[in-house]
Amino acid sequence: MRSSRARARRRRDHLARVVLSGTLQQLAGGASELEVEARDVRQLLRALGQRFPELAPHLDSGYAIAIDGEIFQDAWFAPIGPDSEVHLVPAIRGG
Amino acid sequence: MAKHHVTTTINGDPVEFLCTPAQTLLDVLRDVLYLTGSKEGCASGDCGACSVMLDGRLVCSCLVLGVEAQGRSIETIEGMAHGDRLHPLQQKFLEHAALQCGVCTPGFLVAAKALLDRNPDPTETEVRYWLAGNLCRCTGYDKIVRAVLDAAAEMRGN
Amino acid sequence: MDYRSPGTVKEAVDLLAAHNGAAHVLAGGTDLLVKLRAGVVAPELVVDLKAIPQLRGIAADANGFRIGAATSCAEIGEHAALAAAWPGVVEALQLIGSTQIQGRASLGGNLCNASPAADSVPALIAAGAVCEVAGPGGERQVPVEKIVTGPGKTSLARGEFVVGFRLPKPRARSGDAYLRLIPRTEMDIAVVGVGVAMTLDAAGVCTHARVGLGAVAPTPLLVEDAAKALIGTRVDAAALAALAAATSAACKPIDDKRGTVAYRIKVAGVLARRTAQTALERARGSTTKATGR
Amino acid sequence: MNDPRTIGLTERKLKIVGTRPLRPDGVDKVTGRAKFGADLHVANMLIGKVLRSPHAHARIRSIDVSKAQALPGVKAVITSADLCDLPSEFIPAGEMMVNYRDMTRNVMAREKALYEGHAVAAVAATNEETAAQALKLIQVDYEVLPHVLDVAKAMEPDAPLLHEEMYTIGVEPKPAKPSNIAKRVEFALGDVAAGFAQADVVVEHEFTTVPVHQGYIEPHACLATVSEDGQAELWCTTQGQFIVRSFCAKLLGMELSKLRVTASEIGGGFGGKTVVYLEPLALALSRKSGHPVKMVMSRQEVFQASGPTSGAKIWVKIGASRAGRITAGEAVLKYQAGAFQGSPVQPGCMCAFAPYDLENVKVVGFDVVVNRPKVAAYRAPGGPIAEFAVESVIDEIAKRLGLDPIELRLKNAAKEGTKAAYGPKFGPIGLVQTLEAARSHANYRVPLKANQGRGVASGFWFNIGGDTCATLNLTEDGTVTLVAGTPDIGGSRASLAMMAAEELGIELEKVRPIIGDTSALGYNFLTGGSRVTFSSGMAVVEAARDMVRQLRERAAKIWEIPLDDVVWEDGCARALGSRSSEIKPLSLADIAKTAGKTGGPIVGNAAINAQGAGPSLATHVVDVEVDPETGKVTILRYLAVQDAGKAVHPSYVEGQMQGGAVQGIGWALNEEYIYDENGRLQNPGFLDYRIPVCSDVPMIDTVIVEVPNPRHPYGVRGVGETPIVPPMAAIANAVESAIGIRFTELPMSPPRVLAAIDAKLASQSKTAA
Repeated sequence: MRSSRARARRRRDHLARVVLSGTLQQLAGGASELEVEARDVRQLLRALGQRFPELAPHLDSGYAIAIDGEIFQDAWFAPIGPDSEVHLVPAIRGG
Repeated sequence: MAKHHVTTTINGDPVEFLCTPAQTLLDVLRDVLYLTGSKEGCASGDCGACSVMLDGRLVCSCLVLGVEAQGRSIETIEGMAHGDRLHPLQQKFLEHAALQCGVCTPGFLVAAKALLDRNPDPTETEVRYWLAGNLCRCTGYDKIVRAVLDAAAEMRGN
Repeated sequence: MDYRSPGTVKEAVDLLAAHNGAAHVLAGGTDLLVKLRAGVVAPELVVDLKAIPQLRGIAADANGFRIGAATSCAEIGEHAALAAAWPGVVEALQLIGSTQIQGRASLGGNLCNASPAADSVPALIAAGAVCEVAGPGGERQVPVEKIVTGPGKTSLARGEFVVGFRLPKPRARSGDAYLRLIPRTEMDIAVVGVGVAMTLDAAGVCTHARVGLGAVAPTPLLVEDAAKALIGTRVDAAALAALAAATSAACKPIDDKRGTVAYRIKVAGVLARRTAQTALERARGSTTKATGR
Repeated sequence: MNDPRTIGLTERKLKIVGTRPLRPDGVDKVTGRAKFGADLHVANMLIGKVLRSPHAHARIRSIDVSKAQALPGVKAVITSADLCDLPSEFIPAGEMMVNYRDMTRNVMAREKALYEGHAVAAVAATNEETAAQALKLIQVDYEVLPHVLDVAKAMEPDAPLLHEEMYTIGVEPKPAKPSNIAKRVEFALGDVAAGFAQADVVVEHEFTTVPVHQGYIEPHACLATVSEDGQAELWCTTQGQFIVRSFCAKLLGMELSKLRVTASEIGGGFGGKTVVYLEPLALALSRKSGHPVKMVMSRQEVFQASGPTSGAKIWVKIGASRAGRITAGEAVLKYQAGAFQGSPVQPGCMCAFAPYDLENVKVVGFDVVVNRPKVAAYRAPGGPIAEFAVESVIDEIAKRLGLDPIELRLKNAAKEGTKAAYGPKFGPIGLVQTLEAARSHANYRVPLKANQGRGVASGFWFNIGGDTCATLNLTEDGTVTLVAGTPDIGGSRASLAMMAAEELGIELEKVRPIIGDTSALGYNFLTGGSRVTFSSGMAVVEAARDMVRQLRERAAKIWEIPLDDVVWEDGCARALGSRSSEIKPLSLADIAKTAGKTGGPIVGNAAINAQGAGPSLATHVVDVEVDPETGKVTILRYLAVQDAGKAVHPSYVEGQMQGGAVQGIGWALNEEYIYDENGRLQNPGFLDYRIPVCSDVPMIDTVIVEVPNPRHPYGVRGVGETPIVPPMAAIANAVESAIGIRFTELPMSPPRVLAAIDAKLASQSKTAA
């Protein structure tokens, strides 16, 4: 497990742990887990878009954001906690 | 196509209308007389949403020509309630939540009334085979059959 | 398209003749109106036969029954004597479509629409029913099995139409039945339909039999070989197996949206056996309703 | 922005929510007064009809409408030139990713007709007969092209190409050649290879499903009126009047506020009415003719040219330990999208293993275009197909291990905290509870006779929230009108009114719920994704709490005491503190009477993007009997168990479970699109497209499990879509247990079942001989 010192550092810089898999992982050059400085969803998306340009077009509305298991859809200002785990989940359509 | 002049009886009232020979009774009810309670689901007699009574027989009004109504008696869903009192079947369909979207409901009610008028104490199987010509996609039929059986019991009761 | 509702057979015959093939008769309309809406037929004139007395009602007399060609199946089904004498015929016509279709559909329409899968026809064939046909040349009698000549085609001449059906008085110790195979339990067109009628002698040996078969050839069939498999036997398991084999052999089916060739051939034999068993029970005197619908 | 967490679950005794009142809109539906899409007539109205392509794939060289235009009574003729051509870009419309270039082409063919029934032109005339004649006078010069219907064939490199400019997305490096594969998606967790290595038993199968239709009994219908100043009214049967406004305004180049869309009563949708077909054409015809234009699809048009769900090829492989722990799950899903990209393969991939707690999962999906109508959503879009395959293989694993099918599922069931196969951790979910309830139900112990079998399957759907507005208007006499923006297909006006009445502490009869048109409320996403009771419910509760706050403020002003000393209980404002004994409570009616004097009308409002939709899990148990001589499968008993979080109106929750189960029965046994060799539909009607009839099915037994969703004020989970997910596998498992044959192809129609029975007998006799 991460040492408490590292976790403390992360809290000061407000880094969220982002998990990528499948197609997104490919578009992010194979990275499955990364840390992103973001206090809300919009900051997260902007940071991801800058770091992986080919990811950007998909992020706009193709994905919902799961923060510690709770899914937010099109919610730019949903808060991201200092050591939240964030997943990008493809948006679901209704039937 | 020249129109025919038809005189008939609908829900007990004398009615006159003009229609072309190609117009079905369903077309006349809906688009000439604006009685839109009977619905068109298929226009081929396969869904039962247009069910009406014609001279006491349960029929699909999409498979009857408007001109064939001449001198006959027609009963539609609009005639099922009396004044402000719903027919027991209409009441039981509401109580049992035997409808969701409701587009097939008029056809089911007319058909169920035709059944109970001739067989006041049907079994579940008899209800299901009598109503096999009325398609429903929302309810899975369970609550419809329960509502018909419950209405039958109530109508036998009093 | 125009519409007329003549009061007599003669009036109807003259109307049809006047339009020289561009007029179409209407009885229940449950087939005709679907074709009209789909544009499959576009007649100049529709001649409604329901106002003509000979085409309505059911009469029972010493030598059998007479059913008006435009009488609705619902009405026929309520005729107790007919249902007692020919349970198989009544079963068959009550399987046509739904309750709503029953309120209109007629034997004349079901036969002359000439669908190979028409439900009433195999049972009428098994019962030995005969049609009364009217037309410009007067009236004539035609056995039911001689009417349909192919999908949508009949042997009726231009301007002819069926006025009624005669069913003989069933012999003693007789029974008939009809079964069909459909994917659902109601509403479908038969994938296979079998009508069987038989007569037993006092010892329980089958002396007469007729087997009608639907939906497995371009026309409904009278299957002589299947009847031969029963006549002279006690309709035991061996006879029923021979009946099944003969019935399957008579099939000349197609693959279509309802069934495959192999399926129809196999199931025709299965249904023939089951139908014959019910007809047998009825001939022996127990009044059982055909199993399944 | 209001933080959705503030309106989470609050525990308290309920008076109305959870009971079974009569629905407030029911009488009109049982008397025939309720107005559905085709039930409206207006003066000066024209009838519109569509000319549809007879070819499955053809280039349109030219269209000559001159003769049609000249026919007396014809007032307007349109082709694709009358609709905007739009660039290919993915634009969010609520939670939907829409490609307007595809949509404008699906509504009216431009370069090519891509499926039989594809709209090519449309006319508006004074009556139906003239409109039909006019269609025959339109001459279209087609260059017929080879077509492809099967998903596997469409993926081959030499297959006929539908879109010359379609390059597969989600493949690195970017492909050089165009193909019919629109998109590849992948979901992975852990290491499946390692998982399979640890497995004691591994089962894999290929599955095939065919396109099926939602089967709503009401065909698409609308009535459009565009006036000379560009203001337009559109009355139509739809699951989302706001998305219809967005789509139509885009296709016709109109400003959104100019177009008012009113949702009629809707005769069933199941996802199939979340798109536009006739609406843009009616608007274009009305704009061109200056008359109102009514258009109604025939049943044949509904089958040929609306949006059935995908046919698919699915490969699934699952490994498990002897103890019954699944060590790895892998699947490849190939879904047909129809003529334009956009099959539900992505949610299908996410759903496939969702009910289970797996460390190693890999699911790859392909979205493939074919010459069939563009696929639309059908109740849990993509889910039933994927979970039919997975739940069938899980049943095989249980048999191989000699485990009861419910036991095996219990050993692997996802619970709160489980990492979902599609990524995030689950909140509280009810799969275990549904499995336990199914196992203890009487149906699970009924003895079975010869040729009878019992099958079990579980099912999952995500459910969604989304943009939702609701308004509560307090009338002068103290009764309330509730305006919601989500069309009510199956009784949601009842459940919304129940939540409002519960919040306000008044009788249900005092609340009149209606569905507003697009000018009455802010933007509402559609009715779909099982979101209405959840999202509109949340908005109604927030609007009610907004109203209660205003009511307390008025009472505080009237009593001249601080706001904090006023509480709202049992439909009255009550004073706390020292003077509470002498102050008489004020009812809703009391405050309403003097509202004008105390500050003006009182209106409760909510406009939210509802977050926190909780998945709904289900387990179904079905008993079947197979006639070995005819192959007919009869459903003897059917049990559906599902987690509703909180059943606001239990009768309508049961109705969703029963309706979904019977749709699943149809999908499993008899429903299929049947095409001939030149791509023409053979059964575009209810006679040969066989949906279950009343006599085909038994009563559908239901058990509602309630594991509250903490993120909804009443704990609600959407229940509309999950019920259709388990049936196909449950029935296939039951048939396998009855006759020992594993069917991997749907539907299990009598010819197919008998052929398999005969093949098995033949192979047995061969081995025995």
